[in-house]
Amino acid sequence: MTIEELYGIGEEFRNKLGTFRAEIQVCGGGGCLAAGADDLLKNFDSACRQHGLENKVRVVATGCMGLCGAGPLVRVTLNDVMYTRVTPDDVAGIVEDYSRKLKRYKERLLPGDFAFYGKQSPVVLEHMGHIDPWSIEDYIAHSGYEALAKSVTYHNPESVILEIRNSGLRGRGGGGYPTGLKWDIVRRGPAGNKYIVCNADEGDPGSFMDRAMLQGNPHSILEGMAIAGYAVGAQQGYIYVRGEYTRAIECMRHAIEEAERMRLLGNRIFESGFNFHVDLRVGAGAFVCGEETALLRSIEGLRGQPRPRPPFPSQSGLWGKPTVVNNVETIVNVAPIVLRGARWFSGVGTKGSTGTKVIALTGRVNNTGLVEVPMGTTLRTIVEDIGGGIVNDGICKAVQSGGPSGGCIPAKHLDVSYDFDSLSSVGSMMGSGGLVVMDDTTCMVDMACYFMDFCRSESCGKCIPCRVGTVQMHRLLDKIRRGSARESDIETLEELCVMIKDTSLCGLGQSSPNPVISILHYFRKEVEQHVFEHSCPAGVCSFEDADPASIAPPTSSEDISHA
Amino acid sequence: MTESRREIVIDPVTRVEGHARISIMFNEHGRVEDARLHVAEFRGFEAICTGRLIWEMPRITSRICGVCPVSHAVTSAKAGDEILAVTIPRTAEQLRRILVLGQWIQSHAMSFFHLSSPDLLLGFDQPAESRDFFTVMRDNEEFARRGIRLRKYGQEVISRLAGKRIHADFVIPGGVRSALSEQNRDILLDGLPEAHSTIRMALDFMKAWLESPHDSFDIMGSFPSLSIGMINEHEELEYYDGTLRITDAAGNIVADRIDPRTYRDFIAEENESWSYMRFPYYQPLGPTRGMYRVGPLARLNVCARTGTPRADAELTEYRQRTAPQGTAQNSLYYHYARLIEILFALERIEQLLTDPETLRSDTLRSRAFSNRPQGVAATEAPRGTLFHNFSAGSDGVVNRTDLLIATAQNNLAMNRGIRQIATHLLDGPGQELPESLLNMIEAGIRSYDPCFSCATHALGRMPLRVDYRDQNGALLRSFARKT
Amino acid sequence: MNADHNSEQRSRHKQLDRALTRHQGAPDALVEVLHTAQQQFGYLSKETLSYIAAQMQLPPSHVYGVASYYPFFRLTPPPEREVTICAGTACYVNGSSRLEKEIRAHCCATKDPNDTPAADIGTARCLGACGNGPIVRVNNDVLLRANVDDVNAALAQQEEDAS
Amino acid sequence: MHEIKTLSIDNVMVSAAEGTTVLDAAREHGIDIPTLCHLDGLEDVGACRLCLVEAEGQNKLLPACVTRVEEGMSVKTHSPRLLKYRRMILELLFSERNHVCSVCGADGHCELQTLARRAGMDHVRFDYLHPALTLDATHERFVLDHNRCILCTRCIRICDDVEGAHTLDTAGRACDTSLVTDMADTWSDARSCTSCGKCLLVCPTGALFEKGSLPSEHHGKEEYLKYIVNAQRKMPWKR
Repeated sequence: MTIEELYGIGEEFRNKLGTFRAEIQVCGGGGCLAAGADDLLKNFDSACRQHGLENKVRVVATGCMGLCGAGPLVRVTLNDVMYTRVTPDDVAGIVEDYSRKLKRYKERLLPGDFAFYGKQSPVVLEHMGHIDPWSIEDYIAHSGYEALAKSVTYHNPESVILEIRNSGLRGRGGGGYPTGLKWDIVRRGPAGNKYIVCNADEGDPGSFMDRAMLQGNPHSILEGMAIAGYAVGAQQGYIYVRGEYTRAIECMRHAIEEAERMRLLGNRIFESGFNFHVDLRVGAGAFVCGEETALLRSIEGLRGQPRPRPPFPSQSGLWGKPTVVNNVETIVNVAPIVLRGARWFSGVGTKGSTGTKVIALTGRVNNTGLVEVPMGTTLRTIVEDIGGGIVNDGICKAVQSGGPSGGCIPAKHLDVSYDFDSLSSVGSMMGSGGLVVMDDTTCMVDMACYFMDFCRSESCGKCIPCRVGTVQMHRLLDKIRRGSARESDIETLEELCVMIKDTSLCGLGQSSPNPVISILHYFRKEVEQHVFEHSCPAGVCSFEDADPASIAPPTSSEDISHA
Repeated sequence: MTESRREIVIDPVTRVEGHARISIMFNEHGRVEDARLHVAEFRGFEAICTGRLIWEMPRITSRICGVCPVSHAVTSAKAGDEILAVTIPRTAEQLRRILVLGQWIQSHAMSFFHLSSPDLLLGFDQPAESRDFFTVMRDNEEFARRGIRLRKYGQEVISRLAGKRIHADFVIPGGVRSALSEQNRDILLDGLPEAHSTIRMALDFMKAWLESPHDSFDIMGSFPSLSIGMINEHEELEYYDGTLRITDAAGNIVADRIDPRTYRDFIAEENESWSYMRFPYYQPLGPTRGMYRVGPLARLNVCARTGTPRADAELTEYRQRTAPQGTAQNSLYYHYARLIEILFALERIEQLLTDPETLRSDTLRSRAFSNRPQGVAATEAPRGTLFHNFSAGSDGVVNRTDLLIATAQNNLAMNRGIRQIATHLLDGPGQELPESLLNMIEAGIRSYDPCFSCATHALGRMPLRVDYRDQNGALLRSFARKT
Repeated sequence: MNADHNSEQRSRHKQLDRALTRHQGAPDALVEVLHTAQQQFGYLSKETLSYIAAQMQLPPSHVYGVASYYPFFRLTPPPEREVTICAGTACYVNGSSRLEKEIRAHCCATKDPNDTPAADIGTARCLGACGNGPIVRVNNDVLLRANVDDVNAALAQQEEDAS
Repeated sequence: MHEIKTLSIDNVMVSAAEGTTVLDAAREHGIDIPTLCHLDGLEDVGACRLCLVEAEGQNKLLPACVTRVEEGMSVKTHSPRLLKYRRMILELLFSERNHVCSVCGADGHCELQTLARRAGMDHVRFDYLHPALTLDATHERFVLDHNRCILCTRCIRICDDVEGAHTLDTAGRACDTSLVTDMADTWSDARSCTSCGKCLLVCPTGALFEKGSLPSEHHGKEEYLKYIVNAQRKMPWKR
């Protein structure tokens, strides 16, 4: 394969697409699949055949289109319109409409100026939802593998790293470590085997962007990994995928085979001396394996428990070799940067947080789904414009960002901008990009308890502060929720938060108290109401073990006058 | 309001491990109907033992009580010997025997001097505020000081053998863990003369007390019951390894030469919802006639003689004083019996310490693994016969535990004694609660030296609460006596 | 029937052996091999784990340690019918814990209390369809914005399909 | 040759060869840093977090057992914050399983107890979790009592690294982590066990001990580990 051949394949596929009058794209994202997208696809196929359109209309299952809460989604390219909540009954109407260009079928049609899409600027998700993830040609037809070809053909590794460094790209998995710096350390490491690991062990409850990318645009991951491999001098990459993501695994496996078949992976890529192989490693459901040292141990076939850092994986990673561990989104950003240049990328977003961020927007908003906005967009824009406001015209109480490692940001801070530094300034973090919106039906104590429940059961069990401390924190919060807590329990809780944060072995343990810290900070009154008044403003807590004595000072019911 | 059934509850607010409460129930005529000693003592030890190793039993069961840990430890170790199916080295047995006797001395001395002497010296009617060991110390300094030193000698015996006064890991199934040094033996021998003179003094005091008239003497738990105690093959007082004898109030032998291992064949138990404590009785005679006492009074009732010269002489005199015919049946005689047992213990300890076998250090422990599915053992604890019964698997893990403790065995008798006192003092409508009733009930229970005594009576003052309740159980009125 | 069963077992073993051969001599392949074994047998029995340990020449305690570490691996046979309620944050905010209580109270209970319940009820961390919570999985059917009636209907439907 | 690094520990200037851990450097100079999972001769895992120290200019606390000395480093090992954390960690350990010293056979010879006493831990402010754990006495000679196990993994490491049997490992995770022998069956079924008894020597509490005795009866033998490791690795007689 040469770069010319690559262009040829793209051209050929674009020509083939040109023979269709229209495309009916059915969203194949997780939410839409669960809502019956597979059946829709079959229905559209047969409806097109019925109307003799099989050569005029291309029916294709794409990756996630973003507006997951309104699925199944269907896009028709002729007039670039989109239908939401499509049922099998709508299929005939839509197909008939387009077979005769009637444009009468207005049911479930999404308005063209819908704010959900209007306020986004997709880079990572640019082609997702438009291309067929099972077709490598479709990816190539959308400039796929061009960045790899150019890197290998025209750039030396140093200049690729320089480009990434200049772009200001920071790790999208939560840490926010400068990607170029990490690559540079690995490149400078001792010669010999080096590895690229793509962390696709998406474990944050409420995040699903990795899954969407794995099964919506798998080649963008392979291309990014290969560029990284070229830049640091690695010949082997691993994608560590969550075991639960069955379809993503299938899709990724298929993509690797295709790329190998086309010699876009393997030996002598683009006729150069660069060899790069990618293997898939399937995780087995341990949240902590999102932590890089734990992830590496898991790839090595061990119990995925973290180890103390330093040494960092970039110094001593897989089998003790220098290893790049990057999150899926970080890797997908690589090819666009190489293609469009560092200057373009650093022009998007804020000074400290360049580029865009993919957000999984969920909770009590009207529009839920996958969103990509420039860094620096305010939370208010995300919640009110893109999210379309709170369900049932309710009032936003808080947003939770960063999953179990992040914090709850109260509504009064909605004007804070979504970037690494601003989020941590209000006591939260970006994490992998989960954003859960809460309204007044959400009890913050209950939420804190929920997160601690998660952390205690996902602790790897290696270090004591995390293994036992999270259990005790959960107990204390549960006591508050049940009405059997005392004032001193809040103090103990606070002490535990600080202690676990400071003493835990890995990042997950250290960040596990974050949701509780933020809730105690911003919603202390609500917590105290639980403790002192046994009342829950959200009406969630039942105070099953409420001990009236814990509210009022104990009074003697007995006459002891004969004393 | 009609005069109705009422219930008086005397509730000493105490540390949990020794929490006892007394309630006296009146019928609608205002007469005492029943009296109950509620023991809210948590009996979790059977559950704690289960799942643990037989070698750990002495350590765990000794935690049942801070006053008589040695008795529990030794009994558990003996039950462990049974499970290992070993005969322990003679030295180990002698050391265990000395240990048990040391326990008798310290526990009996504490019961007599620290806890009961205020009652005896100052009288049951003395106001509670001043009826304590501190008053005794002030007014009878020499008596009190020597009492304290006698108890200390008992503790010394234990700590010279085991290295620690309480809860030492000394006895273990198979034997003991360390030898007695010559030096420690000599220290113990040196302490004997003073101990003897103290017990002489106490006996003289006791006899003088008995000779002076006491109004309420005959209502302080004076009623017939069976006696159960251990004797050796010569029908002498036994404390470590012997057979059981049961006698009735007249002194007739009801049963004899009973292997303690068969205790479940002749002791039955009733559980009452109002107490954690069980109510054991001699099964062939049923719960009413089968009521029995254990401990010093019972032990001196069942044996033919003690087996040591000075104690035997005292026993003869004791029998003439307490019950020229039959056996002693007044609970107050427990105090007297206790003193004779101390004397016996001192004499036996001397015999054991002077036996060269006791000092051997080469064979102290028979080592074996679990060889028998069950081990039952009994010893005479200061308060009476103590039974430990363990079942264990071949891995040595205990899978069933049954402990029968002396205080529980005296339970029926203690309740009977309280009823006697209450009936005597409270019968008649509308009786208020005189302070002396509380004092006498306290003293009545105390004669048995029940396990919870250390927790409730350490300073001789019981923080009391008395509830009056109507027949529906609603609280009418409450008396409190502050500490 | 029995012969069928045996031949099926044999073919499963063959699949496992193939995976073992593929990773010959690579101790890091343990997690991969465990995945294959679970796919073939539905769960990882001690026999299976011992076999893997022996074939990969790994200490049994290590193999068991790894298998028991990851929640994805089942060490006991899977229940015949399973209702899984998503406990991801998004579903939680949309009331999954209340739904779980309701499902436990009103679904899968058989009329005769002595009968085994019609399905095992459990929770999962995140089923990855966060936009549509609360989500419930009834065996392989995923229900979006689920309620008790949906779950009962799905159970009944599956019962019907099976018979 | 190793370079010599100079650093300050608790305001005492000390020097140590490059590659030395802060823990070793401190102990060499008589400064005691508490540890539970560390044992001379075994690979460090940095899990117990008791040896955390403060280093000037660093936000994060560093585990002394795996942190190497650096030139000019300034380390504090006993700041009020560290003492508070250590106490809390010990409290958490006591709350986790059934460590009842009064009935434990290791009483008086238990590293956990000693550390707690030294830390001034007079009570535990957390709920005791009271897990229902078992005691495995099926092995002919040894007992594994899960109630007393603090998961320091010393036994696992010595079994793997020194004896080479790898009979022991951890299974499960989070608070349900536990020691296993072979395939989590009883110890008597663990065919890989050589009955060497090394695991007993390194157990800091009363979790592993010899049957027929109490854990306190075979304490203080862990120093043999150094000889065993030295003999095995360096074979000083084979020159």
